[in-house]
Amino acid sequence: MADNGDDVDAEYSIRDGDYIVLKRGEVYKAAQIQKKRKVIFEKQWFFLDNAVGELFGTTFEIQAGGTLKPHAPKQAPSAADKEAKEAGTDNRNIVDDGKSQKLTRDDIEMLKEQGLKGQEIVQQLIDNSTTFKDKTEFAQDKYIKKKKKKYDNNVTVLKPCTRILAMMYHGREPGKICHLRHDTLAQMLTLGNIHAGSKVLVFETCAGLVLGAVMERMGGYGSVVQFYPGGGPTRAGMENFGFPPHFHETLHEFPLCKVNTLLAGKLGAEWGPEASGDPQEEAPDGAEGEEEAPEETQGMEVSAEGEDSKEKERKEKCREKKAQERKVKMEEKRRKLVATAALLEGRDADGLVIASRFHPCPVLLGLLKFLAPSRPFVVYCQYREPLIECYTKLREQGGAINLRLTDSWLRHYQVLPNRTHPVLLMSGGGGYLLTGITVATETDAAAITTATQAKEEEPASKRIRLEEVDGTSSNNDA
Amino acid sequence: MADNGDDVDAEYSIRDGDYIVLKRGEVYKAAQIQKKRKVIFEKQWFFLDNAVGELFGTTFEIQAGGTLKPHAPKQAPSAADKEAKEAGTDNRNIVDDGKSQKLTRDDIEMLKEQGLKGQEIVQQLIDNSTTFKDKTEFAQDKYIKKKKKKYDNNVTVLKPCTRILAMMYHGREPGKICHLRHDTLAQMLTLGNIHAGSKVLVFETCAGLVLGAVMERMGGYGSVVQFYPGGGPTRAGMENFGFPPHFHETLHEFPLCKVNTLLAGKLGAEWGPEASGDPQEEAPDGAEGEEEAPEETQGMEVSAEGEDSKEKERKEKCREKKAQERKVKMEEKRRKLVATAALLEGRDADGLVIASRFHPCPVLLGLLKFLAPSRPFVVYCQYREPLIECYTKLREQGGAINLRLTDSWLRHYQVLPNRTHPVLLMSGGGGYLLTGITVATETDAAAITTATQAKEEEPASKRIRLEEVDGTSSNNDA
Amino acid sequence: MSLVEYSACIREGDVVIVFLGHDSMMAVRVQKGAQTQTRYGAIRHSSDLIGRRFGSKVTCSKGGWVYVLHPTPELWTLNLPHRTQILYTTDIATITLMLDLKPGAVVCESGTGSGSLSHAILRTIAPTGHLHTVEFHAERAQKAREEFERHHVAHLVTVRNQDVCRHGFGVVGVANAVFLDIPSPWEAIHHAKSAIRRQGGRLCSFSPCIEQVQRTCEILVSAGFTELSTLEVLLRTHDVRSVTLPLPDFGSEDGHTHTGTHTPPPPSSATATIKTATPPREMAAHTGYLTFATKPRE
Amino acid sequence: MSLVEYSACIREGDVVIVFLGHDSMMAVRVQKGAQTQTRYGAIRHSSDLIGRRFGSKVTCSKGGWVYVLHPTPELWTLNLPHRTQILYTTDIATITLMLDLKPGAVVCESGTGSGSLSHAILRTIAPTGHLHTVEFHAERAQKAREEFERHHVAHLVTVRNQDVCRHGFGVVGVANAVFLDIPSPWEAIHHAKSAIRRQGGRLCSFSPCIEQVQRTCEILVSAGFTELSTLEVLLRTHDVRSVTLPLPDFGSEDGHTHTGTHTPPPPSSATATIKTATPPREMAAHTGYLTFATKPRE
Repeated sequence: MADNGDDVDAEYSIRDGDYIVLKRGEVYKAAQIQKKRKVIFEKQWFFLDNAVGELFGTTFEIQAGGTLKPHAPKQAPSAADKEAKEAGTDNRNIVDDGKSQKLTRDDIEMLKEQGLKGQEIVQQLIDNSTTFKDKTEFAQDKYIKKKKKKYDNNVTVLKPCTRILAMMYHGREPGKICHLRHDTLAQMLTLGNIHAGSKVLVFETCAGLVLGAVMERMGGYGSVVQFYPGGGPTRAGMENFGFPPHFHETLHEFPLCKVNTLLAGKLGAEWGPEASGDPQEEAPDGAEGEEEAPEETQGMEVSAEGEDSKEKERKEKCREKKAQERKVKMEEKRRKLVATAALLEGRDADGLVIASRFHPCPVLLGLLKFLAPSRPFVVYCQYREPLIECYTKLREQGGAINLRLTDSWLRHYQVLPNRTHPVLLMSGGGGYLLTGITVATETDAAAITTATQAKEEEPASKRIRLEEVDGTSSNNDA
Repeated sequence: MADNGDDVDAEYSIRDGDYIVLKRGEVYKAAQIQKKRKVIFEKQWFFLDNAVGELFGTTFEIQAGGTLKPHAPKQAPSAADKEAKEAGTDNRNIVDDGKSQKLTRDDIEMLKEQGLKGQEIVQQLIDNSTTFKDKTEFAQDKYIKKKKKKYDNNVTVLKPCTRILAMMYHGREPGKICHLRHDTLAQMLTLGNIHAGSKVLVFETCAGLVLGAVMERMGGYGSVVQFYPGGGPTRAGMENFGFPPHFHETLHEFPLCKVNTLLAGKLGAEWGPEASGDPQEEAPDGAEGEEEAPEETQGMEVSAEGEDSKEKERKEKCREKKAQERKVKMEEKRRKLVATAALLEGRDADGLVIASRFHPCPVLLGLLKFLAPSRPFVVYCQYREPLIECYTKLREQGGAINLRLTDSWLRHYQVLPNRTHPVLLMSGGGGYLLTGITVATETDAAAITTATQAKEEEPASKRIRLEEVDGTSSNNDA
Repeated sequence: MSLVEYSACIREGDVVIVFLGHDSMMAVRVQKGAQTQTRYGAIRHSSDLIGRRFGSKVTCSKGGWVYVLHPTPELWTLNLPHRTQILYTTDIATITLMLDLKPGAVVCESGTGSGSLSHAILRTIAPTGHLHTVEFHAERAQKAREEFERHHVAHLVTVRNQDVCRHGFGVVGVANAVFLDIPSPWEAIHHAKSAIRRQGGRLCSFSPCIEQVQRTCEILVSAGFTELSTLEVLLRTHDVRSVTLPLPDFGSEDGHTHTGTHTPPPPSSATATIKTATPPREMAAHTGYLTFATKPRE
Repeated sequence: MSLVEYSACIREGDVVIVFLGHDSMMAVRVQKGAQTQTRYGAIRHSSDLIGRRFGSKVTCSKGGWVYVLHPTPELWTLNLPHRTQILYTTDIATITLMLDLKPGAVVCESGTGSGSLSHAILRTIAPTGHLHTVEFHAERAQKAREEFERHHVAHLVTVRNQDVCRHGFGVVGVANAVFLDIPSPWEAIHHAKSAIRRQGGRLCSFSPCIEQVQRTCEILVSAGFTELSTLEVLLRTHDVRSVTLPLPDFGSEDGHTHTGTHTPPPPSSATATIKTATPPREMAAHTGYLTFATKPRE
């Protein structure tokens, strides 16, 4: 639990193959440590080889040839963030004559040759600007940011986490995560009561970021079922977290297009261990789709060509092997599907998190059926109208209480002596959330029995008990 | 323009019949000075008689019998707003035993008899509270507000203005003004470019507040046409401004239900000076409606009873007189309608302000036709969806550019040494605005000619020219 | 039942949330033979609660019904006994994410206060993390301990009754994250720093006033903390409803309104109904400023 | 044309706003024989502008078209040459209302800056009010004077080139309202007070930093100002658009998706289109704090 020795440095060390996040100022980029592999970040390229063995949180200088040289700790990012600034409060005395910078391009090249670092060059530029002091603070910040970007050659290597990845995606590619802002994600994880040991359902088209955030909060305990549309689940964002292997064992997937079958109770009959189910028949299905399609197309093109018998034989063998592989793959897929179905059939999941580009209303109404009563659900949507519809439908059909439609407002502050004020720009909106809690409906009596039975068959991971604490009053358990 | 003598005190003096606003803390109430008339404010009653002759801005103490006694200037409101507070930052040491107030009810009565004023009593209560100092600031404020409300007997008499009346309505009766917040009203007046000398169209169901705000900004120069639904325009909010009589001469009204007739160019034919137009036919019309209805009903009831001939004669005469009065009234109404129609026919109004409980889309599309090109319009709606529809329709039909759908966010600050932070509560929303600028449509060529002709016939108030400045290049006028 | 783990059914000793209706709830400790009065009548624990599934509808003695809910840190925050001003879920959610909390994390908190944040932290760091929470006020520290026991999370938390500004958190070099909600956070920064692991960690300070933030930031910088970030998050709840708007009657072109008897139905009473969501008339505009910082590795 | 009065048609010497498209405008001074280049080609002033009605569509030499608009203080704010940071319409609207400005009001302003607020004040106080505006920077004061001339409002305004903190507004006891946008407003409060009429009036100070607000409020209170109120207004523009959301395909009950060839049309491509409005990705989060106060009658 609490550890303080050198032995834990291993946990903080950067190893080959690790998923990392590169940081410079407010800019982040997810990457993986791969030796001799070029990485491009902020228009600069370099190799991460030298990061291996260093600790997470280290700031490196990018040197000639793209090698990284670690800074000593302390020296690094904080100093770089503090310029000795003296702001003019307006541009009263600025006459723009194009002569405000006393350093020439040659001067700057010379400074570089003298070995001055990015931050030092920026400070030189500031010191040699005749107008800098008279610029308004806003203009000064703009100036520094611009110059820093041009001359900064530091990069910090961070351990990925929800906070960093959420800020990274929102800053770089908000479209990929449905413009989900990190504070809104924070609300989702908390209002969804996501925690270790529970069984959480996730449907997202946020590149896997939401899935990863949920898994981080589960800490490898419990189970996550990811519903997915089309060919297969998107998980790139989750991969960026670099979870240890046992986390992945808690992750299950289930195709949206099988939800109705499952709800009708017919999935077992068709896909259970008894039914052998022809995988061929299943191949063109949406559940397979994208992943398999290119392979098959290729195969068909080849067989259409004229070939000699040897070639044909080889092809035939190849085809057989492929068919065999496909069969194994299908069998594996079937096994996993059935296992996931077993997790869902009890309709006793502990949480539901939806954040997608799909209309949330049918998604929510469909997946809500898998939740136990008295469990929270959260639905994110970039737009307000679809959640108004969700709200209205849920009120009509019942089974959920404490419905809340919310949005949030996030503002950062600059806190500096005599220059404290809100940061001048903010995000215009963080999207909308609908949250609520499931309750038993009148017709639940039968369902309760089913659910209780199903509970016995659940994977052990769901039932991590803190027996020593929880067992005190077990004699009263009905 | 600039005046500084005693002679202008008249302008600042409270006179009998004046419209005023009563203020205590953040609570406002509009009233009129009427001698010997009881006024109830914050659960206290009093007479405003003694306010006459005093200056606006005077704070009065309510004395026994409801008479007002003016405070000396300076002494009044600022001191009352500053308590010597010393806030605990949490409730760490508070034990709630119901004994925290050392003053008994009798003690307080005694203080009152000793002639202590409200603020002094509150200070006594604070000084004698054993827990006050340990309360959090938030709890302290709540305590003071509660006690102040109970023991305060001061009231300030203010001259009405948009700022004060807008805050009053929003604080007391937001439903009456469609929840229009004062900062949103501020945006409307500015984005609508409301100013002296222009011709502004107003359609509002905000008790007349928006109309009054527009008229204040016009300063009695130019003209305002108020469109109204149903029986007649609502103007109570405007009356509260207490404008001088000549302001009212710039105010015109036009019934919504005649808009189509006017647009079809048929109003003149039917209502112009040539057509005599039977007023009787018009009486049951919506334009008359509510105002007249009760009178008529009464008349019919009376005539149904059996009466002797003398009585009958008297009734007959009365009826004739009433019919005559009605005829005069109708003629006056007709005259005004025709005059207002003349203001509108040129379709060259300078601004349009809409703030109503009606669906803004048909209202806007209908009334926009009366605007000249290159003129701003502003539409307020408490809800977002109707303005989205307005926006979409306007984009489809053209004739307006620079469309903006906005909402605003307003937060107040407590600024006190070492206790500066945003005020803890804020309004959740100030409604939505759609703003834009009219432009000439392709088919405007004909309209331009008409409009230019119409301009000559406009009332003079519209054309206050600053000739000395504006006339310099009149030789270039096409 | 535990505040860090779901159960299916209600047992004696559980704390359950009785949901009475919109924004109306209460926390109830389940005891055999006990009764709880609500505006809908009494709830008899033995027959109405014990053994029932969480989320069930329970009919009270007067015939009205309520839902009995499994407690979560969020429901607890809405129903806990206030011993101090408390942190609410919007800030708690932001704190949890920005402090990188997750199962296994070791967290230091001061003050414990009413335990609103503590429960949310425990939920997130269970089953392998630990919370060291420091409370200046003895009675409050004791009450917090009792609550943690009742909520079956006592094994995850150590409550210390001491002044964090003078005596720190009682641990050194173990914390992944520190949270401060005290009047003078700047006086506790060096203790916070030493409580955090030498490999680095995160810090959050919550302060209502900007002057507190200014002093705290100054000390944070001089203590070597980096990535300072002060922010505010406000949550706005929208009321979903149908609104009927009248449509204007511009009359017919011949000068008559449509209200005449010969043109039914009268369009002057025509309306349009829209579904919309409206913000509350009043909402929380400020709770406190959240200042986050990173202690870099030593 | 004047910035305080509408005209129907464009004349030589007028300043017109050429509207090129969404968020793209420019201010143009109309001169016989002159040409203005736009991305749609040239606009020839003599034939394309002079004599045309404001609001007309003008076809440029390359065949593209623009609208020519009558200048308003609000359009001027969006198109003026920046000599300083300027005040924008959201703050200006609030200032105008909260200072009780109306025709006939006498207003003192410092600094003049780029004249963004000055024009809005002039629009509101015309035709009988007066603006006394003080600008420290000589060149800026001169440029402001020239602009007021060009905009035909010079008779309503007196520009003074002096340091308001040292020498005040140059008038005493005449102002209904004073506006301060200077680095140390607290140094000008006593001048502001003496500029306001003895019957009382309103004051507004605009400051970006909270420390400026704190010092200003302190001095305002000690100078006898009342009804202090510090606030912020943020305007958010929403982008109205149609959004198409895919509908999920849960498949049929028999385990097949609806994408099979025998059930057209495939619902997996089913969508719902909604009309919505989305906030901007980034917006102004802060311009400055507005502090209002009342000078009570003497």
